[in-house]
Amino acid sequence: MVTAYDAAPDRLKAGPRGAKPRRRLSRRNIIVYGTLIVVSLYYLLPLYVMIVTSLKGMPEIRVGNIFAPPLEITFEPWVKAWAEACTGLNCDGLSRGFWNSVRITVPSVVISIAVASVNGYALANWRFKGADLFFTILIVGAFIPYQVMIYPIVIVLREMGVYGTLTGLVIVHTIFGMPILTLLFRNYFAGLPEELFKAARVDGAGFWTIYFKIMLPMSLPIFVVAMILQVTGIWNDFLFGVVFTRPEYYPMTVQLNNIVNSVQGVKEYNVNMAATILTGLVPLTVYFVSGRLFVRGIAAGAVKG
Amino acid sequence: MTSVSVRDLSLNFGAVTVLDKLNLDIDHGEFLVLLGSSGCGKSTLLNCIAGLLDVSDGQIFIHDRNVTWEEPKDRGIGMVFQSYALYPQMTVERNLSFGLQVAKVPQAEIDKRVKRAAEILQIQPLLKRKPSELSGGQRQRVAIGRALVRDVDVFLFDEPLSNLDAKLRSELRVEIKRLHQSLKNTMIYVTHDQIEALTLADRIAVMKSGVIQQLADPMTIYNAPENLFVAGFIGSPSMNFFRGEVEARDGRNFVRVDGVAFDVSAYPARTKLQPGQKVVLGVRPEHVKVDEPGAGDAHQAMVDIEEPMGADNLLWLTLAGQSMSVRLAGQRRYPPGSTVRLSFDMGVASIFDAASEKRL
Amino acid sequence: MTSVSVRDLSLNFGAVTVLDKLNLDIDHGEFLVLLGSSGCGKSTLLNCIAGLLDVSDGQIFIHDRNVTWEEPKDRGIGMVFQSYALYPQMTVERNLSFGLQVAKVPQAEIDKRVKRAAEILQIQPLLKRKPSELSGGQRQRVAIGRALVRDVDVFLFDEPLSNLDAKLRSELRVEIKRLHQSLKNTMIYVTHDQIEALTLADRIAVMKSGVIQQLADPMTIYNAPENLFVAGFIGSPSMNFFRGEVEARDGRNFVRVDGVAFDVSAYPARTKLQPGQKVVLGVRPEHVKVDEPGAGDAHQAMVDIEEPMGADNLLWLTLAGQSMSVRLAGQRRYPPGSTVRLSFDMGVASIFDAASEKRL
Amino acid sequence: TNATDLEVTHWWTSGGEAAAVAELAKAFDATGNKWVDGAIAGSGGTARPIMISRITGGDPMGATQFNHGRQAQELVEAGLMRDLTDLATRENWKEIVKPASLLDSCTIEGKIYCAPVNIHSWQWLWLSNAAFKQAGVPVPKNWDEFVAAAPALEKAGIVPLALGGQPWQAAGAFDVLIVAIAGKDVFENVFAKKDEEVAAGPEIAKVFKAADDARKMSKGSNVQDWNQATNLVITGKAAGQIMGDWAQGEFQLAGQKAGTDYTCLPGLGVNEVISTGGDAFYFPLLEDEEKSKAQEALASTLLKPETQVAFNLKKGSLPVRGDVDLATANDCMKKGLEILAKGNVIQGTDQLLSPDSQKQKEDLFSEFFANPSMTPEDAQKRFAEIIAAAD
Amino acid sequence: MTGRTRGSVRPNQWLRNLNAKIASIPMILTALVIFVGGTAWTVVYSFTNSKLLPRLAFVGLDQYERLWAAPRWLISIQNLAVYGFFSLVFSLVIGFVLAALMDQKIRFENTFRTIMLYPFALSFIVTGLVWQWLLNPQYGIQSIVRSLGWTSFAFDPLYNSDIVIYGILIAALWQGTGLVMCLMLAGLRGIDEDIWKAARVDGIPMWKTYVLIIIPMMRGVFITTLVIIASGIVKVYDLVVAQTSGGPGIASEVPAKYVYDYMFLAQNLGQGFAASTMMLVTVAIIIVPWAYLEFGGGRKRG
Ligand SMILES: Nc1ncnc2c1ncn2[C@@H]1O[C@H](COP(=O)(O)OP(=O)(O)OP(=O)(O)O)[C@@H](O)[C@H]1O
Ligand SMILES: Nc1ncnc2c1ncn2[C@@H]1O[C@H](COP(=O)(O)OP(=O)(O)OP(=O)(O)O)[C@@H](O)[C@H]1O
Ligand SMILES: [Mg+2]
Ligand SMILES: [Mg+2]
Repeated sequence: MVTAYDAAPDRLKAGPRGAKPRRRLSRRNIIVYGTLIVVSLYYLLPLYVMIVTSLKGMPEIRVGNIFAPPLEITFEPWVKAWAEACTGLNCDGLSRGFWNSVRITVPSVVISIAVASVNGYALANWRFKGADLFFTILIVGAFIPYQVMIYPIVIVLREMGVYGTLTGLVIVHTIFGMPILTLLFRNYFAGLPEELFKAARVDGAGFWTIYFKIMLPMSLPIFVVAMILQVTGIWNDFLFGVVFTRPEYYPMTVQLNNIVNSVQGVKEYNVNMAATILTGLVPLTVYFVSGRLFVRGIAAGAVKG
Repeated sequence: MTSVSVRDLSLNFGAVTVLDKLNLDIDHGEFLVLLGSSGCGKSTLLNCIAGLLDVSDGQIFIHDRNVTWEEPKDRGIGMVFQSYALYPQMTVERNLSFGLQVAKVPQAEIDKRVKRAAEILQIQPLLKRKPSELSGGQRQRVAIGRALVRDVDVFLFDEPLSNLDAKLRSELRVEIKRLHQSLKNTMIYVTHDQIEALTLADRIAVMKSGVIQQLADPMTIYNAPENLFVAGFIGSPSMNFFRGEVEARDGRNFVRVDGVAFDVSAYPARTKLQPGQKVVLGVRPEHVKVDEPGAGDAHQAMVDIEEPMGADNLLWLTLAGQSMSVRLAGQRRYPPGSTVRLSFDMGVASIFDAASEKRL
Repeated sequence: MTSVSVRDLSLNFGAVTVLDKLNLDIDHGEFLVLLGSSGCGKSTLLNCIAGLLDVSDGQIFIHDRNVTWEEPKDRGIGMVFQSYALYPQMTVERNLSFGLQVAKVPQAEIDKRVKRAAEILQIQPLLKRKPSELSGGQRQRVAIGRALVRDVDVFLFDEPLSNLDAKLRSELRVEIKRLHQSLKNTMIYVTHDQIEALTLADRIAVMKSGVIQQLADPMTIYNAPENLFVAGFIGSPSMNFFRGEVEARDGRNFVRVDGVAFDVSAYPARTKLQPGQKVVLGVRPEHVKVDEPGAGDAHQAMVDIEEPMGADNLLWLTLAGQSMSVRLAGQRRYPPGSTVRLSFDMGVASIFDAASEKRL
Repeated sequence: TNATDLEVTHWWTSGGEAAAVAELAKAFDATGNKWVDGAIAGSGGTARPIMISRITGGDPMGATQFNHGRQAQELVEAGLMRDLTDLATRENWKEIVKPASLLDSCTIEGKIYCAPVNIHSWQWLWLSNAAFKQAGVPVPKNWDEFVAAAPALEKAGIVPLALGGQPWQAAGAFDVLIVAIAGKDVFENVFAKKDEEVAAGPEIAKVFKAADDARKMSKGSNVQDWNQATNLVITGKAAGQIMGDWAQGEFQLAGQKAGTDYTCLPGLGVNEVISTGGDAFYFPLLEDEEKSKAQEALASTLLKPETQVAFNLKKGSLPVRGDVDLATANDCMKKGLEILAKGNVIQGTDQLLSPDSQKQKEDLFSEFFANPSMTPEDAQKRFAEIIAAAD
Repeated sequence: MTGRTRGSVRPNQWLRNLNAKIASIPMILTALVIFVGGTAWTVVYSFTNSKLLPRLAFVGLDQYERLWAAPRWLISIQNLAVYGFFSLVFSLVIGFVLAALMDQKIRFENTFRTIMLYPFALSFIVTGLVWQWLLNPQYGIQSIVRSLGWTSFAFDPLYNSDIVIYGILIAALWQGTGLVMCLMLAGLRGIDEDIWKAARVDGIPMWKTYVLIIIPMMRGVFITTLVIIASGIVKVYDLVVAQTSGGPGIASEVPAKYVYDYMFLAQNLGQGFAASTMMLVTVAIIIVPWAYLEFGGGRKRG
């Protein structure tokens, strides 16, 4: 095969070799990375203050420069926050509530997501009369301040006979997670090809089989998204954790609150900071681990409105 | 004996009526193609037969059993979708066996059927792969396999080949045809590709806005379209239409179009053409003869565009003030601007009443 | 005079080299089609020419100007995408005029160009609509319009018709052809549909894995494919291939395939065929004669499947242990099972070396 | 007998408080029962909905802390609380609880529903000796001297009066000012009798004048929490703070000594009167016999002299019975005890006003102290309205 | 039962999709019992003078009269309007801009994303405290800048009644924009690559492409984000408590805090319910018609 190149006039062959301009990208890069780094500083500044403070002793904190690095690094506050800080008579720090938090978070996250995903699935694929109405109510419900609902829910739980139990708390988390999660799942499932659903129906799969065997395996990203939202919300929840349960179930945030919120007495800021960071570690870990899936999941779920 | 029969089927989405009192009978072992442009209700009809949409009114019988309100899985149908609709997280094997497992078919039986389907469709080497690791053609084969293992008598295809490129399309078309010849079951096949319709169908139902325009075998549809819509819809490039008036002269009938008179005496009209009647004369591009010696009624025309297509050559010309196309076998070239003499074979032409658009 | 010329173009995505030292010259007013299977680098090449991808090495000239590092908008090109890429929330009119407004073209000029483009593409009635209110064909027309108003000399099309159905595809194909004839500008058109390639192109570049396999006019590509890949890629159904050995007998050359000997004496070989040479004989389905009286070298075969396609009839048969296809003009029917006599027209056949896969 | 678990909820969670609670628990456990601690930090706002939910939700705790006064009144009226009258009569609480108003606050329609445990007083002015030294003025002996010293302090770059941003601090400071400036009678007329004439009258106008001074002096405090404000005094950045006796703990923790490093002026050095607010325990009605018995045991334990001493020493508050000896109390605490002994006491506003009125008052004073454009006259008018509507 | 009769009778509408209906029971119950029932309950009791416990002692519109006479409530409403407006605008703008930057095929995307998202994981109680410090003129940013030599620099939003709500906004954005950014980024990733190419060939500048083409295409994402942000705004409480307790004075009060304070601190449930009823009515007036258009009203899937 003869290339046309050989036949081209010399002028072209010698033609100005376009220099590969590097500048084209670099100015843009300066803007992009510059902005991102400045913004990152804004995000990181409080974290810096928290970490620095958590490594100082109280006398140093009283001196007052919150930005100054610790003169003398001490891990005392961390130890104290985790294992020694007192809640009334119980002086075993956050560790006391840790397992309770796990005991609350795991079933609450699982059940709230399970319920919301099934709702979203039913709304997206098995639409029935009136479903839209309930969904609209649900979305409006997302705007109701939680506190207002405390008494009615106390009454409902009491009548159901689950007040003060873990079950009750799980129900509450499920209820309050429902609006946003259902929205997420509904949009996600609606974005999946409808033909898959039809194919499964022809194959004889029913409501639950389709959900478990077809939809669920395809929706892991959105489940991760929901999990991140719920883990963060439930893990950091304080109010429901104490209002709707009894002391043997009190989550870690009760300790956190106790450490941070003592009104009369000394505020140990270093312990506060350590406790906050410690408490945040679990959701943070979830973010780190599932960061990539997070973006992908929302992309699939939320893009269709 | 009818395999599938649809009686007075109506379907509306809210206020929109998509199907209105539609009737259709499909014989045992017949290959019926539903053909029509986008949005005419083909998929809707197929989904009704499959039980994926609740009908608003009417009945559906499969093997003389009224299945109007039965679940899809109980209707004895298999279905293949345009987008393959394979379960992405399952291997090909699982995709094939899923329905059977749901139906609690014994494992041995499942294996047997999967094996058979895989053999028929030649996808044995793919059984352990996931759909994402397959090419488009292979995916569609698996999708067909999924219908196959169900061991049902009625297959429903919803534009199974639309997502494939031309080459694959023609290959799979042959395979589906072969499959039908060997299985001899009933197939209802939705497409808007007329090549598929013509090559595959025993009978074609041409639909428009939810109404079946003509239901007949491919050659009848092709050669004797019942109305203007069917005539224009079938054939690529489209049939050339000339609107004109019937004129009787010297005992012969002509259709006069913009000053040009076409001799239509040879046309086998069902009812006698009335002079003065407004009609539409339709001639397929491949039924136009070019520069044929001895053709009596020849018309001069100039080539606008030439489209050589390898096996044949497509000419676009202007005649009687209208653009028309001509398809010539072979590779004889007519550069744009050259003049040709055209003659029409009235034996295979069509004439429609201009008002009712019905064949005359 | 070249309009677009590509010199030693290389492009890698990370470690993957998609294009490697590719050269291509396109003349003024030429319609060049880039044809190749999926993933061979067609879009990549087009994007490089458009300036949408930064080349790794090499130069691109448009009208003898080195534009390798210029912004797309400054290259004097217009581009049309497979997915239309219309701005969904803008009216058709805004879609057309948006780029010009941004470039601060005077309003009067904008109006003029939009009007002209709308006229050419016959989308005047659609100007006030949003893309979502258009059919696929109309959308693609608008997308072409968007390139048109830019008043550039080079148009780039990336599979503009792939998302359309067959009927629309053939209509728009004609329009693009017409557009080219009237505008006479350079067009580079990517497709993997060979019908489009054959009908539209002045020259076709057949690509495989980033390498141009053959660059020639459509008839040359169709009739004298340079290698096995090009031969198999062009034509639908595909060219029939028979792998065999050259045999000289009685002063005639034969290709012996599985016991059947094809007389290839009439083949216009470039280099003399050597007895014993392993070759591949290629015959297009439309170059096979069926039951033709007086054909010397005839072979018996049985019809497996028949695909009547309206204007012609496609037969699938088995010959020399191989499945092959035959395309017959007209409507003569051969039901499956019937036996036919085949003869090949060696004047338009192809023979390739089995090892190098090059045309002999 | 079997030890009965009794869950006790309270909001005493800081170091000193928890140590004090431990004393209660120890004493209770000694009775053969078991104290199950249910501490919730964050004062009433956080703890109260929890406690009320538990009680109304049908899963009550064994005992719960409230500020005695009117917070639990409705729970009592709803029949959810246990009547302690029998026990109180048996153990003669009427005699031993001093001042008597403490028990009055527990009494609803003649029945006693709570056991008071301590007295906290609000009426203290805490002064930084170092700050005055730096400004070159002597440490004031009373409020007027303090106000007079303000310009000098400001000149030295010292905030005269530290005041945290939380609303209850402003409202509390004002209550302290009423007693100090207008006297005990006016205080009682306004808060106990809800006399709006007095509230709108000239005496209170004087108090608002003083509050206006305080407002000016507190400009630049820029802290939220009360202990941050106390910290300003400790570090000498601010000269003084009006705060309850619990502030003492902060000075102690910072290693400061009363008299040398800091000075405390009860009743702002003007009217040496202190209020007798404090904490009390309420006992929800339980069905379980065993637990009911344990409740009685707890109530009785709370008022035992040993418990009172041990608890209040740790807590830094005053005992509810006059017959115990606090030899180890520090300087300021002793001042408080003396005043108590003299009977110069008033009831706290918690006891006198409904929480609703208290909250409105907080809103008013936090706005007043933060917003210099609000005139004392306007504020007084709104104050009078609140008093008029109070119940 | 033969097939003929089984299949030919139109089944009871209530029994069709039975499983879907059963599966939706939790949603239906939540919607009806909790959201509708709870709301109705709240509204009913807002006409009573319930104090510590809900009691059906009706007092007509007294609670509402008092509510609308309370300066604190009026300020709360104002603050919510200001905070809501800016929070919405800035969250969307910042979230979108960050997402757009992140979408430039940058390196370390995962790191940047995590940095922006981590505040979302931390509890309000302490992050409020940290921001309180940072914005404190004595030891926060102001003092740092002053110590660097710019002695007239003033930055004390939390202690200035006029701008305190913006100080709260700073922390709110710090907490919430990461999530918005993630949602937006996801939306951007869903945009057809060809649109970008078409815009480049048309010579449309980057920012114009975003504003005029991309954003209108991301309607769905914006709606999801809007619901999430807006529901957070209406409910904003913890952050204010942690940072300013509503101060200075009552300058940074918000409605949810009013509700909470009056319900639990003031023990005046009736007042709290009246306030929350007003909030709900406002929300409902805005949301219901929109939500029904968006999610109901016969639109096809999605
Ligand atoms: N769920 C629905 N709600 C409202 N209208 C619908 C719905 N599904 C389909 N339609 C309408 O019904 C008509 C028929 O749709 P259908 O899908 O059957 O067309 P089709 O012939 O299969 O077209 P295509 O070739 O594009 O698949 C269309 O006009 C479509 O807009
Ligand atoms: N951004 C990218 N990163 C890495 N590889 C890429 C990228 N874009 C394309 N490729 C690879 O480059 C090769 C050529 O891609 P290109 O899109 O040019 O193919 P094409 O010929 O246009 O195919 P099609 O007909 O499917 O459009 C493919 O193998 C593809 O996987
Ligand atoms: Mg369809
Ligand atoms: Mg491509």
